[in-house]
Amino acid sequence: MTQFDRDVQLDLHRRMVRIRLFEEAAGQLDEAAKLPGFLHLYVGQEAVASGVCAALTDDDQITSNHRGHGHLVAKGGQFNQMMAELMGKSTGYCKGKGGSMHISSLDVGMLGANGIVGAGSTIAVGAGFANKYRNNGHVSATFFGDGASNIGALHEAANMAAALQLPTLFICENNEYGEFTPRDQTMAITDIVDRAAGYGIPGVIVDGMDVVAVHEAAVEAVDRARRGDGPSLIEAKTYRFYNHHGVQNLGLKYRTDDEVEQWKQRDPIFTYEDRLIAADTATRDDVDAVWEELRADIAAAIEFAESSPAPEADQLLVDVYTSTDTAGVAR
Amino acid sequence: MTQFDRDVQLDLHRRMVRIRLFEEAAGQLDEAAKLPGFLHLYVGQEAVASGVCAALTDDDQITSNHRGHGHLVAKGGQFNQMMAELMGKSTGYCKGKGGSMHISSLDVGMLGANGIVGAGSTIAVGAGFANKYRNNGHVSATFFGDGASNIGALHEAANMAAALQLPTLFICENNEYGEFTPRDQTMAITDIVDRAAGYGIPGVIVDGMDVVAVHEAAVEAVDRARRGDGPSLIEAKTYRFYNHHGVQNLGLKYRTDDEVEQWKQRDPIFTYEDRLIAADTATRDDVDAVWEELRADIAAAIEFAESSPAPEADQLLVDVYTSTDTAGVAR
Amino acid sequence: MSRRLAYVQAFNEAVRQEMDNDPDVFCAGEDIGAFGGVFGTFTGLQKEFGVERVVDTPISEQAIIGLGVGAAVSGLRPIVDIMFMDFICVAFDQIVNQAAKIKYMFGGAATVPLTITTGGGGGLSAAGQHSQSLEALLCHIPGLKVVHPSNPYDMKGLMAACIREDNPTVMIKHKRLLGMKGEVPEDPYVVPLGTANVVREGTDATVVAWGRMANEAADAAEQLHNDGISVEVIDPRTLQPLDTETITESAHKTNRVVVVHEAVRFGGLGAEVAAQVQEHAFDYLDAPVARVAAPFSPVPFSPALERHYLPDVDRISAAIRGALERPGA
Amino acid sequence: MSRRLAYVQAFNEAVRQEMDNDPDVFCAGEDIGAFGGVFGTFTGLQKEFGVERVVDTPISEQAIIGLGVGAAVSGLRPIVDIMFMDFICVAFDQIVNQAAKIKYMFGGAATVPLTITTGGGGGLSAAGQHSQSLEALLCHIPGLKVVHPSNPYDMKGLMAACIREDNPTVMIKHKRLLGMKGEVPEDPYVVPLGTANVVREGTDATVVAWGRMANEAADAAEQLHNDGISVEVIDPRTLQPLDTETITESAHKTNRVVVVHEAVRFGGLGAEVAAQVQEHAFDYLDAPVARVAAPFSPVPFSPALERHYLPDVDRISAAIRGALERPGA
Ligand SMILES: Cc1ncc(C[n+]2csc(CCOP(=O)(O)OP(=O)(O)O)c2C)c(N)n1
Ligand SMILES: Cc1ncc(C[n+]2csc(CCOP(=O)(O)OP(=O)(O)O)c2C)c(N)n1
Ligand SMILES: [Mg+2]
Ligand SMILES: [Mg+2]
Repeated sequence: MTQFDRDVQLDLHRRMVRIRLFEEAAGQLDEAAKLPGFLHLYVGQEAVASGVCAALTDDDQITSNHRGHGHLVAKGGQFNQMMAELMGKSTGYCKGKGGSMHISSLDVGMLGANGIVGAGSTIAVGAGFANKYRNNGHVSATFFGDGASNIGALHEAANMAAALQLPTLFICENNEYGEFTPRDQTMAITDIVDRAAGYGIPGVIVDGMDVVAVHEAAVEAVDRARRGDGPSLIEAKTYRFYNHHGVQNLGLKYRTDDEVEQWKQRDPIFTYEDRLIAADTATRDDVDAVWEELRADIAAAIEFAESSPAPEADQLLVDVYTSTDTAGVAR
Repeated sequence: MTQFDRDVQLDLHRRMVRIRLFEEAAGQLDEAAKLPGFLHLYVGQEAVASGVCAALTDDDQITSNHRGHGHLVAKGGQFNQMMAELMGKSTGYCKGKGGSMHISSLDVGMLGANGIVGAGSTIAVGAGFANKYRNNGHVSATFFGDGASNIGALHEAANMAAALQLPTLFICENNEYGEFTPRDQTMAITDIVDRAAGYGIPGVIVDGMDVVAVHEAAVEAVDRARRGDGPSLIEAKTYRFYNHHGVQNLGLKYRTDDEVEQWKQRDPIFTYEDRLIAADTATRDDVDAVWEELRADIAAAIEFAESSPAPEADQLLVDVYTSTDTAGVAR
Repeated sequence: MSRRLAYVQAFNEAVRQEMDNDPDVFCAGEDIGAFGGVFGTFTGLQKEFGVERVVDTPISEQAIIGLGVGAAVSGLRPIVDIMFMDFICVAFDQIVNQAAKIKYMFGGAATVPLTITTGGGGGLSAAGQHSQSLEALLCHIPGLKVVHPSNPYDMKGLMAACIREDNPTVMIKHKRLLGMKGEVPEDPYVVPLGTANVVREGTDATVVAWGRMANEAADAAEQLHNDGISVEVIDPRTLQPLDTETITESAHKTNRVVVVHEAVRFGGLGAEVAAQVQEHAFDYLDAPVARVAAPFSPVPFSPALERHYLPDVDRISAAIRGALERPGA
Repeated sequence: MSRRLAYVQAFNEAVRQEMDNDPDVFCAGEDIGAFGGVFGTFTGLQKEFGVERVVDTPISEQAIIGLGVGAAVSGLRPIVDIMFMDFICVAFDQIVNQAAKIKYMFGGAATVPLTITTGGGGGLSAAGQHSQSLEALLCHIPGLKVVHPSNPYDMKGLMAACIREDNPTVMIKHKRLLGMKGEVPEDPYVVPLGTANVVREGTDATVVAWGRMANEAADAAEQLHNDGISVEVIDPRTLQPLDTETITESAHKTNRVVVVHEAVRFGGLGAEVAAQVQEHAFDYLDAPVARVAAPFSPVPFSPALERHYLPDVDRISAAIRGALERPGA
């Protein structure tokens, strides 16, 4: 990890902590029945979004999936508007119309979580196309799960990006499950990266619990894309610590306590903090200060969201179409 | 080719000639404006359907694509009902309701040509599932083009077959073009077989102009599937001698005359006949007799089709649903 | 014998009994096996019938439907599950261009006894891609049959009918009704496809409503009853084929018709009902056929907005009162 | 200056002029580049604008629409082509759940100036999967706009409007109209979305018809004119948003309305028109709104059958006469 500046190393840490705190807070609010709708939390996978997004700028775009808060936080999303969106408030990123599954912020290049597995990938291809069309040097990246790799849209997106040599990264977060079904029941391969050769693009496996490893791979893929050498696939082996949605596993025996515990031993944040401290890059106090500062931000965000107004009824038909003049539009 | 009995060798020849004659006749009728609708001819690719279908029985199922006559002939389709179908007559396989793009005969296990690129593949997976479910030892096979390999349904079908270990063959007829666009503009790989590893299934490339090579590969894949060892992919490198639809290239310069000529040198039927004769498996007379006999069949089929009645208006709403009692069904 | 079962249990029981009866019936879908389906509709079935007959699939909706079509054409009776109705869009070609048309395109040679089950409807703050009511899209496709039960009794009988039906059917389970309890006979039975249920007889106006809205309409009728207004409530149960006869008869009797659905109004199935009623009961109608439906927007996430989005008892009552305001003939 | 151009050329000219005007406009689709599209609609554009702006894609309809959505959200103005309208089913999720909803779900932050072009309609013996008229499916989806020109003039103006429009639009080209010639101004112009065209004024009955059927309806009107029957023909041109006002006004005037479309009747857009007319013109109507449409079956291959399947001048005339048989008020 020495090849990265101290700033970068601390930035990676901070991104992960921001995600963890946001997700833990969201989880608690959910358990307190304060959040409407479904909630797919990112706890455990923080190293992936952080390692990748730290290699991108605000002008680079990402698309995400149902498990999208972590990607938005890592891309620079603000707690206030995110928390407000999860609560369905008018001050949220989507003015309460999208919620957890459609959270997005075009300002930081986050072109949306997505409720349809795999659908975000083709949109990232479109963003990549726009970058190439404008020759602006920007890249797009799409995050998807192991389960998503079996859906048609993902296949079409990867091939399209390869055929058109677009600056687009495919980031597979292989957490070994799609909802409640283990990967080995839904495909005959172990590594999603085995599909890269079929598109004629490079593919690498990285330890998704190691933010530095992810970042290294992302930097290389981003450089490649910016150079005009086309897309690539990064498969990050990772794990979600919470249930598919919500927090508890609800006593569902689709994975063993033991398996969960073993992965938790490899917590991407705590293990990274140990490394930072061992390398004298930061002290325990430095690290703790980050948590403390961000905890305050989260508390403020919850306060902001709770005190924000719900959208008024007159907002129902606003933003269906771009013109606010909906005259002539069917009701 | 010595490992196959003389009967098999002659059968392979006969299947190819049947296809060639049917397609040439259809092409002539089309040029004479006697066939309604679109017509995608199989001339040049005969070795693929013949080599594969000779490894199957009537109880094994195939699904096909828009270029489906060849597959049906190879599977045992009858000229009369086929020709009648192309003419939209009531005596056709589909009673005139399907035409060229939906030609099918469940009696010989041909579950349909298909107008939607790639869509037949998932249906073959369903047939494979039924075979495994009933443990009946039958296999299914799906034919698709290089272009089709880029569509989502194909990806889902291949992965599903692999995940469920179904007795299903994926036969890619790589003729280097999807309609009027060359393969290298639509994918970054040269060999579709590179995708097999991504599904965790075996894949082989065969010379699609060599019916024996195709048959060998098919026999192996069929054995494998019957043994319960799951699906496999065969990529046959082949070429269509006619235009994407109809016969003429219409002076369209999407491929050079030179390229077409070179492939024609490798005509799957004529080269095979030379080999049969050189190996003393057949004489020139034997071979000529096959053409002659089948030419008569084709002439009879055209006669049959032309003298057959068109469907009556009262057939319009028959067979939308299985019950002929359409009472209560919307009009 | 009849007991009180939840809607979700009625579905489950129909599947279990049909699987018991017919070894050709199997189920396939995402998370339906070991887990029992995200709505619990398939609970316990894999344990009872084995992994061969209750199959967990990859996340591949096109291949899931195709698996069903191919297996059905090969003689099995597949039940394939598309988790949320919104996801039928991912597999739309397989439903619309394959399942629905194969029989006809093959000149009748193929039979496609396929049941597609899916969870529809809003009211759970599930936002734009997990809340839609897309029945109108399916009902416009020749070759398909579409059912959408509003209560446990109909659920069991309609699901059994779908499984026994020789044509492709789509069974829409309403996500908000999963826990709804009602009397359900234990023995297998069938609610014939294409037969509407007159939920409540009345003389002043007819409400045609399906899915969860059939229950809202019944509540509205009850409310208006207290004000001396007699409302007939018809739940078509099967949306394709639609029981036009029962609806027309009722229109002839009451002379006023209101159609209610959760889907957006424009191009919804309510338009078809209105078009048919004005055609078949033109001389009987004292008021235009009114439609109560969602406005023309995606389903919003915020409960504050979704509340205004979905039709409810008050909007239904208001529409009935509106229809009654016009003088009779 | 005005010349006679074919429908296909009018399309081509609109694209060319808009590409000339705005470097953000590009085209992508199957075989549209070097080949110019299977219907010739994109002929010559790649030569003129280069491979960067007229892009041949893999056979990947989902990714084609997604390419358009992502590029549109990123500020370009994509024109993406889905060869046959039937194939929208393959990309239906991308159209319905992504393109149409992103703006709303993102709280308005995204703009999706995407034009989807596709070839619809029957009459070419192209059978069940290459002949459908699926406009009703699209018109039921909030967030989309849908146009379907019936002649070269409207084609050019509507196509230009779609390209300049900031919302996702679907431009349905009718395959049987490609060669139809008509007067088309050379300078760029726009036919505003949502404005119907009164093709012919009349007083006895109104026919609402679009696509190729608008022309059949005009022929029927001409035929009936010889018998002294005065028929008003309205071509909505834009199907979503529908110009309800023009249709309603006409219904108020003629008191009799017939809707015609190629799609199957059940659940077709004609149902919506009928539902709206009976609502907005209830007191004016002397006859039920009649619908002339395809019967409830897939499109048959055989010309002998397709002839009976598609509405034509005779069936339209008969429906108008039928509506006129009823005594006036
Ligand atoms: C097209 C589609 N099918 C099914 C679902 C339901 N669903 C939501 S998340 C999910 C599992 C996704 O698994 P994976 O891609 O591995 O992501 P993970 O949840 O593990 O992060 C499923 C099946 C969906 N949202 N969209
Ligand atoms: C989903 C879909 N997209 C596009 C088409 C139009 N189309 C018909 S055949 C074809 C080319 C297919 O190429 P390939 O799979 O290589 O088969 P080939 O024609 O070369 O045999 C295309 C694009 C279609 N029928 N279906
Ligand atoms: Mg996963
Ligand atoms: Mg090809």
